[in-house]
Amino acid sequence: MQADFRAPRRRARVYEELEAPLPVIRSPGEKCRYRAELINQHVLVCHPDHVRKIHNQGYFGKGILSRARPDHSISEKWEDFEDLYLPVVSQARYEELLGWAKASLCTQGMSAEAVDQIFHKLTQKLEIEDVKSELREAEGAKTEDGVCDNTKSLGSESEAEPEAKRPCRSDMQDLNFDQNSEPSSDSDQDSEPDLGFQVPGPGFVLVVSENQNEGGVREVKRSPLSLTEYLQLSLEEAFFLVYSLGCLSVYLDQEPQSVIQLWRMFRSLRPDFTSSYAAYHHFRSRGWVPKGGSGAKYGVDFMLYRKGPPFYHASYSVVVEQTDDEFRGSTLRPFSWRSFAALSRITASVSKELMLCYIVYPGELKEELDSPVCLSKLKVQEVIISRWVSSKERAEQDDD
Amino acid sequence: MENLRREEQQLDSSPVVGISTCDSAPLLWRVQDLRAVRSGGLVGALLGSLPRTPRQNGRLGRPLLLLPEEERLLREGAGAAALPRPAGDRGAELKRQFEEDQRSSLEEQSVLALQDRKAALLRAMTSSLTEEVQQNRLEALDKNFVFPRSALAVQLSTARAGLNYCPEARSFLKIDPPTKPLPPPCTRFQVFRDLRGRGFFLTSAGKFGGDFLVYPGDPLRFHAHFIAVCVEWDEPVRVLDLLAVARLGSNVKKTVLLCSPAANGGVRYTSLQWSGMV
Amino acid sequence: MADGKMAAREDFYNEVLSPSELFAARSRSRKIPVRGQKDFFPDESAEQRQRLQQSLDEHWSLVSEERVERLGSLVKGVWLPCRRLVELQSPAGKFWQTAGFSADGKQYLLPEEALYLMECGSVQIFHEDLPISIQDGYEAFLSADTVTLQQFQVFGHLKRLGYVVHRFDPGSEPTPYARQLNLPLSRARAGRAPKRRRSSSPPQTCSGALAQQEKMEAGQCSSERQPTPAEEKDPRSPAGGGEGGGQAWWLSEERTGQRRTHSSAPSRWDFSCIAFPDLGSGEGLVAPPDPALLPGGLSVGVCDVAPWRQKVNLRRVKVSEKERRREEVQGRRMQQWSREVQRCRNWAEYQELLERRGAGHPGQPAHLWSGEVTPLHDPTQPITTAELLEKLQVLQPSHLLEGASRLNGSDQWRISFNVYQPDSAADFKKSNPGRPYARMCVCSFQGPVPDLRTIKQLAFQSGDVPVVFAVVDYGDISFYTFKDFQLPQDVHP
Amino acid sequence: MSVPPVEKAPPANWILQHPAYRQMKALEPADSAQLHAAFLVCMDLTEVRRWKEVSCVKSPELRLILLEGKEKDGAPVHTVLPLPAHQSLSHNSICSVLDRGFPVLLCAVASDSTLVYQRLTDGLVTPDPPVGPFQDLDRRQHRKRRQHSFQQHSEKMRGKSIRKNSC
Repeated sequence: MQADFRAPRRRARVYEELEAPLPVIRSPGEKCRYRAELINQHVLVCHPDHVRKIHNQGYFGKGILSRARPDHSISEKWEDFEDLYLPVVSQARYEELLGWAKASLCTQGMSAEAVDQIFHKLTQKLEIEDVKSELREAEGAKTEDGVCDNTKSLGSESEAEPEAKRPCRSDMQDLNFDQNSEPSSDSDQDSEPDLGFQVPGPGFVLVVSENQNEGGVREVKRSPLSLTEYLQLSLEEAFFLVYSLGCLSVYLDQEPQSVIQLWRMFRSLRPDFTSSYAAYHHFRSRGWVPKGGSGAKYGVDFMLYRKGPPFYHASYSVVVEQTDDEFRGSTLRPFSWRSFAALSRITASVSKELMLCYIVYPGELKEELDSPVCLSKLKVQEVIISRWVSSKERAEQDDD
Repeated sequence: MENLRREEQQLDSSPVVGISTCDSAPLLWRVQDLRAVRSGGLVGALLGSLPRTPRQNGRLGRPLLLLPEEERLLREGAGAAALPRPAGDRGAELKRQFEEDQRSSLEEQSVLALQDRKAALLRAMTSSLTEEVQQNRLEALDKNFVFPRSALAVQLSTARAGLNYCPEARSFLKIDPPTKPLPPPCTRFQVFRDLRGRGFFLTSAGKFGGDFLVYPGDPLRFHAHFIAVCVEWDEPVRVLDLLAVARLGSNVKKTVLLCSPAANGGVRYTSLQWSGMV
Repeated sequence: MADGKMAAREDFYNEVLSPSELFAARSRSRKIPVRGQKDFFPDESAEQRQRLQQSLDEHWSLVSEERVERLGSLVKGVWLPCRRLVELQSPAGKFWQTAGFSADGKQYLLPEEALYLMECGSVQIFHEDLPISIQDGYEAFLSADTVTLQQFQVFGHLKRLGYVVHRFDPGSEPTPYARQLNLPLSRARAGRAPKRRRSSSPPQTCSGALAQQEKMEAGQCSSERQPTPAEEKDPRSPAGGGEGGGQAWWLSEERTGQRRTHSSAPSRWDFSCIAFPDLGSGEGLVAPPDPALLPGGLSVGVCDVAPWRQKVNLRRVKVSEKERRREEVQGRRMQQWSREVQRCRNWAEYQELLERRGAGHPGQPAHLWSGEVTPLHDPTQPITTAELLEKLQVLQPSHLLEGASRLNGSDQWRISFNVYQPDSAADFKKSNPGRPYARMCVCSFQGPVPDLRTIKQLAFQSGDVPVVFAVVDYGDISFYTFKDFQLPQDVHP
Repeated sequence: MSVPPVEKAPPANWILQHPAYRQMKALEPADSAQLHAAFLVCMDLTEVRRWKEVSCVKSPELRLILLEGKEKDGAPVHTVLPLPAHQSLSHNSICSVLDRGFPVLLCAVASDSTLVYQRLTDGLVTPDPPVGPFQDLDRRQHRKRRQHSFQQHSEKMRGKSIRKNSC
């Protein structure tokens, strides 16, 4: 008996256009290679350009400081100040950031002297005109050649942001420079910052001292620490970008990992990775967007979206199961009717459908599981579980 | 809570509850037994069609199915015993008794029916009629009145004990509750006993993804406050499962209660609620 | 005997109504009092207590009410314990349209039907010339041999809602084998889109039924291993698609192209040009092989195999099962390693390929492209989304009936009832009930949930009628269906 | 669009240099995934939710990193238990965190860094009553709507709808 397909529900308000369904090139000459790092068993995309592309083209990952799209800013409050639109931070917060920046530099082995030097520059009083010209230059560098340099990139992310915010989004820039060089916004596109020191960037904040109640004293300062937002990919998402699209390189301790290395590593990190990835891959290959993080909110493995979370409400809550070719257990999640009842109720209460996605393993598959090539040996069985309502009466019985 | 404890004490002094098993399920049939367990704070579940309006599921009638925990609690308090099954042959005498009962019932109902008709006739007749006319009509009714057998109202007894033709049910009263040793209590029972001991009413919470729905008073009048989930003290629980049941709890505005029997014989409870942090 | 118990004796028969009570019961109300709103906190107030008392009074008056019927409206039945049936002694009532059966000129009710009708006040059942109580009915009629209490709970629940409920008889259903043969037929009759069948084998003429079944299975398997061309594949749209609006968005996405081509691609080797050494003929010398087939820098001259031939061990090499399997796996892995490698005709071409793959290939990082497993898609190649998705579809989709015929039934999971819609009850014919609306598999909430095997078995057994799992949690019954599904493909340009 | 310089070593990851991260690392937790989870939760509390006095401690029993903090100045201290969503924990473990004496937030961290907080409290915490008398009215209306859709979906029922409010 086939379950009917229910049309996904469009969101009432959609604020964006679909940039591309997946991060692959559509015409010759485009480039599409991204980098991620494996840190503490998790995959992080750090480069702002990569973050933006990977997220906007297929809705992979989640900003570690945001609810979904990586759009964290140093402050939620922004203000117009002398024709500049700047994030507002309190004096205390500013000092906290200074402290962190200092600690960060010290732990990187920088001498106290050098740190002091940097901090002297960092905290010096700024003339508003200098700030403006610096920002103009940064903006100019972008618009002139239409190239997003590594160091200036996130500005272009602001397409989805209010126009006025654009200039000062640079506070999130991941600006890095040699400890000996000046903090500069010089638009030399080719000089790639080499050293990995995380030091103050040229973003600006509006520091408001709190002791005066009438608005307080406002002063433009360099933002002492830029917590560039990273994009965290689930293991399934990362492996899909690596293996299926060939567009992501995952580095572990500066070493790029091969497909097979990652497969083995992810399998060792999560025993259910093979099944979970198989399901993920299957949904992606059907053009849907599976999100593991949203699944956690409902106690399931994935939520499935048509097109992407900004456009449609999730259609399915997915629980991944595995069976042998006799279709028997070795269940990933010991299910009882009790857990079914809970999942079914939760799913129904948010107008989604509960899907069991069985990954069927053929017999005699041992060594082959050591490579993603085994995916072609696996079968996928999707099953929709729904409550059968025997009458309208039943709708009323559910009251505690 | 205070009066609940009192009710419980009453249960101790009330007569033994007769449990009949059907397909190994513990069922209660006699109204008296149903009332006794309810006053002891045990709710059970009604399974049968309601005599008054049988074709609906909104409200059901006897029998009352006990949860295994409820049955055990009754047996532990020596408040219940299994009812014996009826013996094979019921003899010709009982049959005669039944026929005699029916005959006398027909007689009696016939008299009642005639009275009814007379009363109706009197109401219908206006005072304009002379007494004589009225008298004639009543006499005619008396003479011609027939109460057909098909009009006889008969009882379809719910409980066997309600029948007069059931000697073994009577013998139940003679037996003393057995004092068989019970197997060691399981987690669910320990939790049930503890929560009941705190005055709560409990029903099965399967449809809410838990073990028990926990009510602060009789479920007839109160909403449930908790969904109790029984887990062993050291049993690993998947975080995803916790999230699912906690989410469900917040959907239905109830606190999810993790319940585990502790080493000291008590039960440890942890409340799980939506944090409001989204 | 304890005194308390003696006192209780007086109440013992209070459930037997006196003739006057029986007479009065004829005119009693049929209404159910409406329940008021519940409270959240008990506050020990007199008001709350009074409301509780009122609710309880209503509750007990409903629960303690006894069934009283006019003898004339009761159908009389007799319980036949040995046959586990009730034989009717007076003409059946309206219920006969949907319940009961006739045999040898007599009318019978199944125990669950009789019990339900007793509860409805429609029949009075006698045993040994005495009427039996509802309790007697539960205890005598319900057992593992007839229907269980839980099955009866489900039966009663559905009957009370007006559904027609009949026992499911696996014997009256087409056997799995028969159904398999009739599959396209029955589907067509139901007017639904045919489910996909992968068997593309020509019509079988084999007479042996079993053999034919085996062949069909085999045909199915082989066609799975070797995917049929696209036009023979299913259209990938869920069955029943097209009903309702807003669903057309995926239908236009007809799959094009083949998933794998290696099996049908002609071999790159031209064996007419490759000389194989002839070791069998008398000569002890073997001509040098074509240098193009050898790795570079290796020169092989004329080879004298005569001494070697003397040492040849003609005994079969003993290979353990484990070793053999490992070799097989390795071989397969090598095969899958790359189609491109297979296309290389000689060493030089292979090295060229390696070079192309390695650093020599611009934009292709070695860590992804020189290992034994390479990405499915080359990101330097432009591709449309549809093509890309096609390329990514490496997992094989399955459906519930696939491989279901070979599964043996289990005792634990059985379909209990056929269920027909309430609105069909008016012109329902027991002799020709038609296609059930659903079939019920009754299970206990405390028991296990069905695994895929069970879902497949029951789906196969039930054919095109949905199987509903009726899960009984003491007094609560929940119904769940597990339906086959294939997520439609959704391509965004 | 320029080619993102994949081959060149990118700047060091600020997570690894963050003072809070280093503090946690110094506690030598048994499981680096839990360390990562703890750091993400810590950043969420400090950077996004702006909690006060957030600090990290190690639970000796569980060998896990716990966080402490206040929602705002003057608010009660909470213990936060960060845990990767795919892991399990026992009631025993939960109680050992509760036994620190503060109310506990369990924060499940999904592998893409999605956070789901749940409040854990020792003992029985009665839920808040539904607000106002209108609540029930709304619910009933809502139910009617649901009923309607059920009717569309499935079957025409016989028998009257009888209000049943509970078990």
